[in-house]
Order: sequence, then structure tokens, then C-alpha cells
Amino acid sequence: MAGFQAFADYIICEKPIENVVVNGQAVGYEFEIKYPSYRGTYVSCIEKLEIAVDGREIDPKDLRFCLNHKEFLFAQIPELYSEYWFIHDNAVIRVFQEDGLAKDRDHEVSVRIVHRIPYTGYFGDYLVLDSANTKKLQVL
Amino acid sequence: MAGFQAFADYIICEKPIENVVVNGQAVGYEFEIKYPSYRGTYVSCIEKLEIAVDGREIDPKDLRFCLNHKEFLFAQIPELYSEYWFIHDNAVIRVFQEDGLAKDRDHEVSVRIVHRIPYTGYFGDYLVLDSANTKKLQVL
Amino acid sequence: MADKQIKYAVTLYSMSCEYFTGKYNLEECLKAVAEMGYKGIELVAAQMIPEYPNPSREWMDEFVALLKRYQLEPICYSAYIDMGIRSDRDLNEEEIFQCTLNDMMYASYMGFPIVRTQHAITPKIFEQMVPYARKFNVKLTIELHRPHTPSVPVWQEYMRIMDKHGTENLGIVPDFSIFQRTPHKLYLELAIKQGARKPVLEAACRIFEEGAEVEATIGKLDSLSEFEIVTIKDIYSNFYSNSADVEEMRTLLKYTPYIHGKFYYLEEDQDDTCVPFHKLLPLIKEEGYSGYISSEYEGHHFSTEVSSAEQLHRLIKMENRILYGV
Amino acid sequence: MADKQIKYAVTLYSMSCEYFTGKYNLEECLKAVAEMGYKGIELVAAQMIPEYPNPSREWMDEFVALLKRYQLEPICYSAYIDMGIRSDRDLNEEEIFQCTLNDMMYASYMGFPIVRTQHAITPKIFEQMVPYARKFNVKLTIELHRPHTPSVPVWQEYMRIMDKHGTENLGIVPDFSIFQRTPHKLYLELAIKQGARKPVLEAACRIFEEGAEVEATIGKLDSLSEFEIVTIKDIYSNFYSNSADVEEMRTLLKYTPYIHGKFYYLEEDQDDTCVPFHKLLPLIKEEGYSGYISSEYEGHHFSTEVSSAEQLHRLIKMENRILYGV
Ligand SMILES: [Mn+2]
Ligand SMILES: [Mn+2]
Repeated sequence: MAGFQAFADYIICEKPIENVVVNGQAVGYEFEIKYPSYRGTYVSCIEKLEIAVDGREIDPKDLRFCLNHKEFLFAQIPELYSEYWFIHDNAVIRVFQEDGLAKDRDHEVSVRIVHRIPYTGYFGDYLVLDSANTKKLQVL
Repeated sequence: MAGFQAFADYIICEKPIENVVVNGQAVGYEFEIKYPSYRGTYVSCIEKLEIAVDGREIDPKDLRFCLNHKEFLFAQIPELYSEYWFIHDNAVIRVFQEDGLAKDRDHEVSVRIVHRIPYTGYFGDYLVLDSANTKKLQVL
Repeated sequence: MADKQIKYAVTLYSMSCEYFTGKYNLEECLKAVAEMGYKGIELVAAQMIPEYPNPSREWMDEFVALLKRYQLEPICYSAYIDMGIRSDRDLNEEEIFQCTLNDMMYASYMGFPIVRTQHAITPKIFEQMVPYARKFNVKLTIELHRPHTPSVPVWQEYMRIMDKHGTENLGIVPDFSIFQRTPHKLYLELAIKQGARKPVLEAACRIFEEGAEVEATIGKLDSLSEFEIVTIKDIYSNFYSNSADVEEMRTLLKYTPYIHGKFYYLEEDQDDTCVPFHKLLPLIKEEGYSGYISSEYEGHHFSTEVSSAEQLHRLIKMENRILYGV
Repeated sequence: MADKQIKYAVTLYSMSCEYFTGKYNLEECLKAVAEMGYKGIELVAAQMIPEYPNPSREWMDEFVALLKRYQLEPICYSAYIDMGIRSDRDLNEEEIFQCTLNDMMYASYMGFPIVRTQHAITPKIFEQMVPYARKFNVKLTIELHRPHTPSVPVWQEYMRIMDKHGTENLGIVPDFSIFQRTPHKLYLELAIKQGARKPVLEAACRIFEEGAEVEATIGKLDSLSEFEIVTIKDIYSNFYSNSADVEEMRTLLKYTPYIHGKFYYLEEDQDDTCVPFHKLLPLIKEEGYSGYISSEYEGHHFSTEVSSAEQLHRLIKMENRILYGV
């Protein structure tokens, strides 16, 4: 039974998806997420971050995690113990995809964050939460 | 023969040392340093950072490296590849020392930075520069 | 609340839901608790300081100014021992020392007399901090929180250190979660929402009340779903086992300058059915406790629909009723 | 400079000393080069972008506005392949791809037609970038810099890739350092300041001019200090060996949209004694080169006393004299 999870519904921000446009052409899109806890964490505490859009799991090599005005590869996430994720700072998930996302309809975004609670080692173990959220978002 | 070193004279900033005061009592002191290059670097490129004050080498456990509004242990420096040190951002070196530094005279500060130039692997090797600077500073 | 011996404080953590969702910003949280009559404030640094773990001087100055504006007093700066921030290893001694020293410095700067840290600090580092606690004139306290109880061996060590160095600058913050029993309303509602059947959970609780162990209880119930089994085990471990006896509070009081009055849900004008405030409060009063009891609402882990302000209001009323019959 | 075939640009890197010491901020650097008559600008991203490697949109918008204010044109965005940023390993392919893609996006956003990267990109990743260079309408170029020369094997591979995909969106930026010979004034002055004897260095250079190798040269000189030996070896490797032949510039021009006119020190109204501009400029003119030559002053590695502005001014004068006899 999971308490501690009431904020998971807020992971995906209620803001439209934006296409990433270079030289007039869309090369991908991005949307925002929040860390689902009463307190902030360190990015290295994210053990898994999985993104699916319209039912399709996105390959991590096409994904970027943007926070604190920096952009990271998903592969770097476990190392980022000096990047603090404040609960009021939205992270941007950037997805590289030729032509971005079509604007004629809403898209279903799913995010799963498996995250270690860094202070819960009461008897040598850490609480690891598995938080997920799915929302339909417009494209701006 | 070392070119590439003309900026080493600027490592220690010409600003007074400030004592670190808690509850009215000095627990240490701090001064500022610049990265001695035409371009910024990543903190992880610092291979050695040695601090001496009034001729005495400071134990790394009493030292903190403060940059980008964050404070780091010297032991963390080699791992900080996501902390960029812009050439106009001064880093603060904090030294923990009971009672701080006396204000009645100037103090001689010496800094040695051994730093890897991250793009110079022309034939698989990196240029590693050994930059040093000593200055007499007042205590504010 | 002026002349009473036991002083009331509140942790801003109680407003987690309003703060997380953006309904209240920091100032609005302070305004809300000031209007409820609270005077003493606990700040959970990792929750409300954007530049955590290194708050800027600007942020701290602004926070102090806000407290002043609402005539609030800083009481407890809540620090963490975030042992697990690295993926490759736990924090080492140098890192725990650093973050604790910093937290004590920030707390001192903002005028907090108490710093709450966590048991993972280790007795060795806790003892290393003693001279700094004296120098900074702060009380370094360790929160005793569920699933720990006073009988977990490390707590005997912590008490020995406090006996040795005195409690002028050291202490324990008991969190009432160590005494909790009987699942609260929000817990049960969430479990039911997630698929457990209400009569099944109620039956399990009845059996637990009679003193049965978890496997025996599960054995007595028919055709449980996998989720119900997990939930019943969770109910057992959180509410029917591993709890401290209320009497253990007496031993702790000697070290206690500050208490976390943890609660999850209160009905209007009723006693808490989960956390035994009705036994604990008379006990601490009888022992002459004159420190703070801090209201710590934690229902937000289970529901974002409940008004924290209303819950905090009900807690003060209940505490006044139990302590002073008013 | 309007109608001439070869176009002049300047890299802001030339103002490193003024920028580093705070004598000029970014705007003052732009103002200074605009006043010298330059129209085309190269930006070294890792030098002047505070949020490098991820410039904010605000910074980029402000930069574009500054260029407009001084009627300057963005020509080349200088990127790095910072292979060695990690202490445990070199950058991997995914990381090199990421930073290069980003740099091309930032360059495109700010209107730079050329992105300069470095040879460490590897032929494999360079070829992966081709479709992006087309899509973003930027030219992805690799700087050919000392100690490399066109004969280092990887350059043959890069040229094959450019032959295969065309040079519409790919190219080479030769840095004139590959042709340098004879130590410049600032180099010698610094070596002497650091303890080498002037007559000794002059004697070594004379022997090198006659074609001697480094060990033979050191053998011919008596009682050298350790520092003098190190310096003489350094002089040999930087100025008397490993240099490309001026004629090799002809092969490169086919791939070249932009040249780094690297220099260290110019006397008033005299030719460069270190970098053979007097041979290179007539050669590129004869070959009909119509791209940019960018003034790249690098004396700041050796002295912070020289005026970069004065040096840049002397370079234009020298270039005009050599190219057009004016
Ligand atoms: Mn608590
Ligand atoms: Mn160059």
C-alpha cells in the first residue's frame, strides 16, 4: 500500500507540449514535469525515468532531461548528485523526433519515475517509490 | 616553456579576505579565485587545487570550493563535470579555522591549480597546466 | 496560548499540499499559521529553500523578514541526513559532517535555536558536532521517528552521548508516529480507492486488535487479493507492531526540547484514533514538560483533498481540550 | 572592405585579455571590433556564454540584439569537443553527438552560418551530423590546428566524407598555426623573463634555421640550464618541426569556407615573422578563395600587456598590404 504517492498525479504539468523548432523545422518536442514529493531531491536519486508518448516508449537516446538551466542525457541522471530538483522547479523533458508532434490532436504522455528517498535508510535500506502519471496534452 | 599561463597572475582576486562568522564568532575565512584561462572549464578538469595561507598548506578537509551558488568538498571536485566555471564567475575558497584570520596584518595566500585542458587530446593526451599564484591580502 | 507551560509550534511541512500545488507560497503558509495562532515555526529546509542544500544569504534574510512580518519565531530548522543521494555509495563521514555543520550555520544565521537532524548522523559524528553546537548556540537534536523506537540500539548510544555532554546543546525530537496504532481514515480510504475491500480491511483490523500476528490474520480471512494481502501486511507493520509504548515517552522527556505532534486526520471535536494524543499529552504535562509540541500534519501523503489549515485548527482544539480541558 | 573577394572577420577570442580582465565586457568587445571595420563575428561559446554549455534563450537574444546594434554579422560559432571533461573516461559517442547537435541548434538560432568544431568529433559522428547540418542550414566545419597537419590520417577521412556529401554543409577551418615557423617576439620575451638567456635562444634558433634536429642543436650549445633545454625543445616542436608546407593550403581550400588567421605579435607595418601570411595570402587569392579570413590574435597566451586592438589593427593593415598592395 502506497502512501507518499499523493503527488504523483502532479508529475506531468498541465501545460501544452511545445515543438522544438530549428531553422523553421521541428526536430522534437518538450513538456514539463514536477518531482512528486513534499520535498526536493537530488537528480541522482532518480533510479528510472521512463517516457511514453501516444503509447510508444521513447528510446532514452532521444531524450534529454533539462533542469537548473542545464541539459542532461538520461544516462547521466544517476551521477547528478549535485543537481537539486526543487519541488517548484519544473524539469523539461525534451524528445528528439523528426517533425515534432502534430498539432491537430491531443497527445497522451506517460511518465514513470522510480526514485530513491535518500534519507530513509532506517535499517540500511532505502524506500524506493515507483510513481507514474499519464495525461493528455495539447500541442502549442 | 609555458605559454597559456599569462592569466595565472589573476587566479587570486584582489579583494580582502572575509572571516566567516557564526553566532558572533569566526569559524573560518574565505577569499575568491578565478579560473586562469581565456575560456571557462568544468570543475572536474581541476586535477589538483592546493591552498596555502601564511606558508601553511591547508588540509583539504578544512576546505570548501564554492561556485554556482553551491558548496563542494575538495574530494568532490574530480566528479563535477556538470559544474561549469565561467571565467567571470569567481569561486569562493572557504577555509575552516577556529577564530578565522587576524585583521591586524595582511596574509599571504597561495593557490595552485593543476588543470586538464579538456579539448587538447590531439594525439590521445591532454595538456595539463600547472598554474600558481601568490598574493598578500587584507582581512576585511 | 501565552502562559501555558507546554508551548505550541507548527512545522510548515504541515502545509505540504498547499505549498506543493502552489495554492500557498511560503509567505501565504506563514500567514495561514500565524492566523491560526501559532507563534513558533519549523522549517523543512529541503522543502522550501530553492537553493537547497546551500541557501543563499538573500533567501535567509528574506525568510527572517517574513517571520518578523507575521510575528513568528524561528524554532526548529529541519535538516536531513540524505545518506542515499549517490548511486554508488552512501554518504561518507566527511560529507555528513559537512552538511550538518552547514545546516547548523544556516540555522544559527536565521535564529533557529533547534536543529533537527536524523539518526543516520551516527553517534561518532553526532559527538563531533558537540563543540560546534555550543559555539553556535544551537541545540542539535535527532528525530526519533517510526520505524525506529527508543529500543533500537543506536538510541541508547545517542542517550549516552547526551548524558555525557549534557542536554544544553543536544536533544531528541520524538515524533509521535512511534506511538501510532490503528490505521487512520485517510489510509483506509486510499487503500479502498486502490482496490482493497472495506469489510476485509475492517475485519483484519479487528483481528489485529485482538492481538493476532500478521500471518495468522491473513490465514483467517478468505479469498484475499494480492493487493489486500500487501495492504494487510502494511497495516500490521505500520499500526499494530513496532510501536513504542506510551510509557517510553517518560524516559525520552529528559532529552526532549521539541516534539513532533504527528497526525494524519482528525474529525471535528474528536480525539485522534491513530496517534494516542489523549494518553501522551497528559503524560508529558504530568512530567512537567515545558518545551514545544509542534503540529505535524501528514495526511498529505494520502490525500490532497483535505484542508491542512482545518486539520491544524482541529489539532490545537484537541490539544487544548486534552491538556487544559478547554 | 566591401568589394574585395576575400572577406574579413574577427574572432572575439582575439580580445581574450581585455575580456578576461574585465577591461571590456561583451558589448565593448563588439564595439571595439566594429570600430576597427570588421563586419563578421566569431563567438567562442565556452568563453563568453555564462551558462555554457547550455546558453539561455535570453542570452542568445541579447547577443543577436548586440550584433544588430553594432551592424555586425554572425559568421562562426566556435564549439569544442571537450573530450576530457570527465576524470574517469573520455566523452562517449552519445555525449559528443549531444553537444554537437546542441551547438548546431544554438548557432542556427543566433543566425551563425558556420559552426566550428574540433577533430575529436571522429569521422563517424561527423558523418552522423550531415543530415542535421542540412536541416539546420549550417556548415559544420572542423578546425585544422597545430599540432595537427593535413597529413594526420584522420584528415584524409574527413576529406573523404566531405567529398562524399559535398561541401554545402561541411568544411574545414585551417588555422594558420599549422604553418607557423620561427618563435614570435612574445614567446621569446616570456622565455627570457622565465629564466632563459637571450643569446642562447637566438643561437638555438640560428641552428634550427640551418635544418638541425633538436638533440643535435642542444648538443652544440654549452652549459644549458634545465629550463633552457626544455625551452629549446619546445621551440623546436612549435616552430621548427611538425609544420605544414604552405603549398598544402591549396588542397585544403576546396573544403574551406573560413580561415583562422592566427597570429601572435605584429610589429607596426611589418610582415609576420612567425606565421607566413606573406606566402599564404597571395596563394589563397591566386586560388580564388572567396570565404572569410578571421583575425585570430593569440598573443594573450604569452603577455597581458599588449593591446589586442592595436594588434588587430596591424593585422588588417598587413593583410590589405599583402593582398591588395594598399
Ligand atoms: Mn516528524
Ligand atoms: Mn584557431
